[in-house]
Amino acid sequence: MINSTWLSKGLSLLSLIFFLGLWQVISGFYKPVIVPSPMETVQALGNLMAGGKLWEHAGNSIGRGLIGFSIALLIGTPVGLLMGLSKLIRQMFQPYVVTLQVVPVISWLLLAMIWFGFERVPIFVVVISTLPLVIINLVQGVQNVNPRLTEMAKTFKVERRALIVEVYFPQVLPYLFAAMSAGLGTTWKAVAMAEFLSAQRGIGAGMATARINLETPEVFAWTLLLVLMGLITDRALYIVNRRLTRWRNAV
Amino acid sequence: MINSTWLSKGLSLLSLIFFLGLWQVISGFYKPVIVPSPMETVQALGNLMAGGKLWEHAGNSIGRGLIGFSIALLIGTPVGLLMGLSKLIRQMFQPYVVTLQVVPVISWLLLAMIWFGFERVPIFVVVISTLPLVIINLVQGVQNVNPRLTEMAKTFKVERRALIVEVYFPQVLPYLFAAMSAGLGTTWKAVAMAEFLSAQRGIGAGMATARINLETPEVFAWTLLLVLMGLITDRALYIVNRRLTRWRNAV
Amino acid sequence: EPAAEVPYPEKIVIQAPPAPPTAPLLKMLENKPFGDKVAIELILYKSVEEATARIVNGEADFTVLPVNTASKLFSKDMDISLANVSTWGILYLLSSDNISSWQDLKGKEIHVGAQGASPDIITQYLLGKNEVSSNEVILKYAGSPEIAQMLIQGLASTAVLPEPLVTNVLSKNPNVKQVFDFEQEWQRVEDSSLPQAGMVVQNKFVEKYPEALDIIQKSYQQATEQTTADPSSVASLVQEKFDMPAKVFENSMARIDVRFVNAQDAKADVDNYLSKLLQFSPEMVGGKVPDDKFYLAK
Amino acid sequence: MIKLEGIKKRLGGMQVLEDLSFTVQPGEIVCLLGPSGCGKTTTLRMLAGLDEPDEGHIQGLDDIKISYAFQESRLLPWKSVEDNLHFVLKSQIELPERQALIERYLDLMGLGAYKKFYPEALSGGMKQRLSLCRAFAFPHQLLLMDEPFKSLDAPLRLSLVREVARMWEFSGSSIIFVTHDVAEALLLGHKLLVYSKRPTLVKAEFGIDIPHKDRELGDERLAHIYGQLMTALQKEY
Amino acid sequence: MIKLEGIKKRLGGMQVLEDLSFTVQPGEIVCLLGPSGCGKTTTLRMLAGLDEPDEGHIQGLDDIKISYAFQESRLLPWKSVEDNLHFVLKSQIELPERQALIERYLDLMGLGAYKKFYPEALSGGMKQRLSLCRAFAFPHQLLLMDEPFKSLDAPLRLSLVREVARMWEFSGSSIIFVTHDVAEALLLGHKLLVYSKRPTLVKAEFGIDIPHKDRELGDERLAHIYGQLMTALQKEY
Ligand SMILES: Nc1ncnc2c1ncn2[C@@H]1O[C@H](COP(=O)(O)OP(=O)(O)OP(=O)(O)O)[C@@H](O)[C@H]1O
Ligand SMILES: Nc1ncnc2c1ncn2[C@@H]1O[C@H](COP(=O)(O)OP(=O)(O)OP(=O)(O)O)[C@@H](O)[C@H]1O
Ligand SMILES: [Mg+2]
Ligand SMILES: [Mg+2]
Repeated sequence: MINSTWLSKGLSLLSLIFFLGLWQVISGFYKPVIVPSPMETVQALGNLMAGGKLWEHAGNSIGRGLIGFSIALLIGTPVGLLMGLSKLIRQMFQPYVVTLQVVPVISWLLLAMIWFGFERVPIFVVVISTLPLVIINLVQGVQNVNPRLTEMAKTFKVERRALIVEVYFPQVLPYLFAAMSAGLGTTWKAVAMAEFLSAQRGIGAGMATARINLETPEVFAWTLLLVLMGLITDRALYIVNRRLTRWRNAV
Repeated sequence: MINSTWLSKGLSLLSLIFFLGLWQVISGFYKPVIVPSPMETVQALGNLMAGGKLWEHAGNSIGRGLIGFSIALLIGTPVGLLMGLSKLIRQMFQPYVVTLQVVPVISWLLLAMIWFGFERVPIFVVVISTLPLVIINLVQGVQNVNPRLTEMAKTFKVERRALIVEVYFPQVLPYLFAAMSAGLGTTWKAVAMAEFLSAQRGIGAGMATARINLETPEVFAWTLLLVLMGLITDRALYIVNRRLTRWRNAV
Repeated sequence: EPAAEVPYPEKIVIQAPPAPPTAPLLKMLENKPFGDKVAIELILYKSVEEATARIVNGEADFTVLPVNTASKLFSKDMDISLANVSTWGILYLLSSDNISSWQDLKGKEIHVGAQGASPDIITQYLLGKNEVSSNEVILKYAGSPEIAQMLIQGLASTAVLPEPLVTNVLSKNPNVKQVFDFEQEWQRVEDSSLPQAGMVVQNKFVEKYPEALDIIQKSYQQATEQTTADPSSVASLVQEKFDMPAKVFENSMARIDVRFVNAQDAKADVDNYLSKLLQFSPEMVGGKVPDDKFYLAK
Repeated sequence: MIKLEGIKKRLGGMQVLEDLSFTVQPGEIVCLLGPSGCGKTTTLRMLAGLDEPDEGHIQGLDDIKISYAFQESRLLPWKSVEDNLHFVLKSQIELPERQALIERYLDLMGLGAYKKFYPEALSGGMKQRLSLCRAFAFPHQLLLMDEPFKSLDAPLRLSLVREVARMWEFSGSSIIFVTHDVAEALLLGHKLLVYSKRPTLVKAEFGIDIPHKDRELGDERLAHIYGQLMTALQKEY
Repeated sequence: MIKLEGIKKRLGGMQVLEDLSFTVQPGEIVCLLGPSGCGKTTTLRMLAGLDEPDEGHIQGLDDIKISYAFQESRLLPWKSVEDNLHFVLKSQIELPERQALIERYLDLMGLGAYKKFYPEALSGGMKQRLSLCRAFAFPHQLLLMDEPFKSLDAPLRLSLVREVARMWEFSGSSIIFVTHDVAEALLLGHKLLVYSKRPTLVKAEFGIDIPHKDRELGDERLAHIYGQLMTALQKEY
């Protein structure tokens, strides 16, 4: 056990080093305006931090992302459960889910700005981008619930709430985790995208300015920040997941 | 059974009518440059069709989308399976998956154009956008495989290939379907997005021109086309899914 | 209406893209044309949608827009008028190849930002006027920043770019030279100037606050003159607000043609420009060249 | 009185139940015996309302509280042993009492030390016992048991048979008891029904009116029924 | 000869196997009996290589082909009855022969008519029989059976006991047979091991060297062992 932890730590480190090395090599072929080196990127990140811009922008983005994704979870969980439980509801809502999935941000953008105001557009875009992920995964999850356990619960006259929370939910959980894992990544990307197109502040807005000014190291620095945010939320999710599925270790 | 099919058909129709009605009402409040009415949108679509632009652009987009998503499936399936099977591999690759998820298209764009050429950028963007979905869902799927069945197969010295194809795969299938359902939607959006940013032809390129010219009915027409494509692929996927999980009806 | 009695609004909102031609607005803000009576807010917008949304919601009184976009919004029933034209020359053809005439472009790949937008159409128009047919060159489209990056790296040799990217490219890749100034080329074939961007005003604002409008027009003109006369006086402001290096800004100001002309005086040039665009692609201007109401009365 | 009349049921394209009729008196223990796959579980499912007969009807189930020990254990793998019981009991019994009840039943089944275990860490027989705990503890007037003592060792089986008799004495519930073990049926049943092969009917019925405490497998009266029962079962092959 | 020596195993924080030792001669049928939860399945799992002893070792398993009838049926729900058998047999036996073998075993188990059914459409006993088919059909020198005849009716059980004896005669495989049914053990076993309660040891061992065809439950020699066996089992409570 200890050995394999060390081994995996070592391999993770090795894979990081490999990645940085590759990046360094590639950056050697291009001018910094196209591919800045890791050093230059970190420097740009340092400058952003020193200038105080980093936390202001990042704070905006993080807030919007978390709010948006929470809204998607709050709406998506009941909708997904209902769509999984009832074929009728599924058939009614499925076209809307597909529409949400398929329509590019550009098509919503103007309406979203008019309806929600500029600062809330990134939140809206996050909701729109992650909601279908949550719903689709939950629908699959519910459809794969073990019917024998449902029968058991019904035989013992278990209340509907308990049936959903204690029988359905644990079985749907892995699907929900897949959705959350995919959704959190999408969240950061969507926030940046939306800010890029509409907002005054936020990581995406910072990227837009840097791009116009051909400040590629700064674009990369913002990107690096996004990756770090992604890694942190991914890790957090992993820990929560492990907690909630501890019973599996019994097998 | 017949009754419920009719009921669901009726409800689907009702929900479509409701949607169109809502759209019509909303469009009444705004000028066509902001929200064109359904009629205006269909007219714009008709014009595109008459001008011959539609099929040329749509053909490009469909081709790119399908190629890109196939590549994502071909890479994502083995990688996802391996990451699910081995904690070591998972820990090594997970940061890369998160990176793929989180990095906005803008950050890749230039490199993709340089490396793959303008016309292949949309394919690349589709791969990048859908690959993490496939991998994440498969990892969750593999981790939730019933270990008792795996033990059974190992006891009977079943070959590794058969173990994966006949024991793992059917259990992972619902996760794969969730991934494909989410992935296909994302595909059409990503194609349009990437074409919007880089390509000469394709639905996204058409949208870009229409957008710059504030031809909102045309933007909506392209969007409608995307939604139709999404609905078609979603339906196709549903049919395949039902075929492959026919054994569930036994329960 | 009692509101009509008040000569000035409490606050005036101007939106503009973050580009060198917007610099005079910074100067104008600094000059405080209304003293402390009226606050002026400058918003830098990032996308057409954003600008349109503010116009629709009445959240911006003045908007700096490409002239054809303004025409488009006007013909789509937006309640706006063109107040002035401020940007005349901002597009350039750059190349690292040895090119001295339009004919030399034959057989070359030309990279252009934003397919279907005015740079694309003007390029095609000028090519045609100089007897280079569309199948003799290869037009490639991408985002302007990406094209600039490729020029710098030498991955593209010929491109049409706006300022400040032109300055940026020229300073980073000495092999690239400016070949054509599109404004001059336009004048050569059209005998008319090339109006690129101007400021539109909400008609409600025109009716309610004629005096304020007048002050804005005058002080904008003044600020434009001050800025072109001495770009270095706003360079630090630009660096702060646009994140644009002061040097890049000053160099691009030396090249571009930023000049305040009120709508009535610019009418002939605008009319000519829009009718040329109309020939090429009617969608670009909204299907028709706008009538007199488009131009703010003096 | 619960009454099944002319029940028919097709499943998987085959006629499973063909005209099944019998009654269960209040407080009666009815044992169902018959070849594997003949439709015993199907009968219980219909009584529990999990399935509908194609033809015929079942009377007397309104307002009757039913508990069910399924043929498979059907435990929630994500809930510990005691939480599996809390899960079904919490809408029935309030807390301090419920906890006491659960501990009593777990001790009775020899699972007291495993309260915090997850089901997957239990042996096959322990899962079966937990599933029995659940069925016993859930308040009921009709108890359906589908091979409740399979996977249990002979002495435990015997002691559980006695336990069921004792509990029945207290509660006076009706019990329908599916088993393949003739001894169990003889020791517990008031009425023994032998199902035929598919398509299934009740092909033999035996009544036993000896009080439970007086039943011994060596007893002559039981031995007599045993012989008849075996013959009835045997004929199916 | 397979030899278990000084096997210890902790599971779930409890000492399950405490110094377990016994041998299995080639071609011997060993029956394991003991209270529920004492570690019978754990023993089979270790023999099948699905678990490792904490201490002690198992010898004589190299190059021995093992087949296993699990305590639960462990069928693949997405494969039909016959495909569940093809799945494990296809790397062992080529096709025309394999199909014939499968049909023979299915008929033997009375499942011939259900070839195309999915496992979820089978009754509990039918699943159990399918799982037995798989274990029998898979080529082996050692056959592990964990309560193979549970959920089967008494006449079927008896006929399967005879069938196992017949197959054993042909194949000469070793069999380890976990059961709670003393009669089955008496009819089949050459060596009967009684496990104690946890922490588990072999607390009693009986040898029976009567040929299978001569064994009758009424037989005096078997009755004698029956008594001893019951006492040994009973003592655990
Ligand atoms: N995965 C596990 N985690 C923890 N404890 C376990 C696990 N598997 C088995 N045990 C424990 O090991 C003990 C023996 O289990 P085993 O399945 O071998 O019993 P058994 O003799 O086969 O009983 P039965 O006759 O009921 O099947 C039990 O107390 C059980 O709780
Ligand atoms: N979901 C289903 N689909 C198709 N056939 C089914 C289904 N459920 C049960 N059957 C069939 O119904 C018949 C009776 O099944 P049932 O489970 O009632 O048998 P049983 O008497 O309980 O047998 P056992 O003693 O083996 O448990 C079987 O032939 C089985 O194949
Ligand atoms: Mg049954
Ligand atoms: Mg066991």
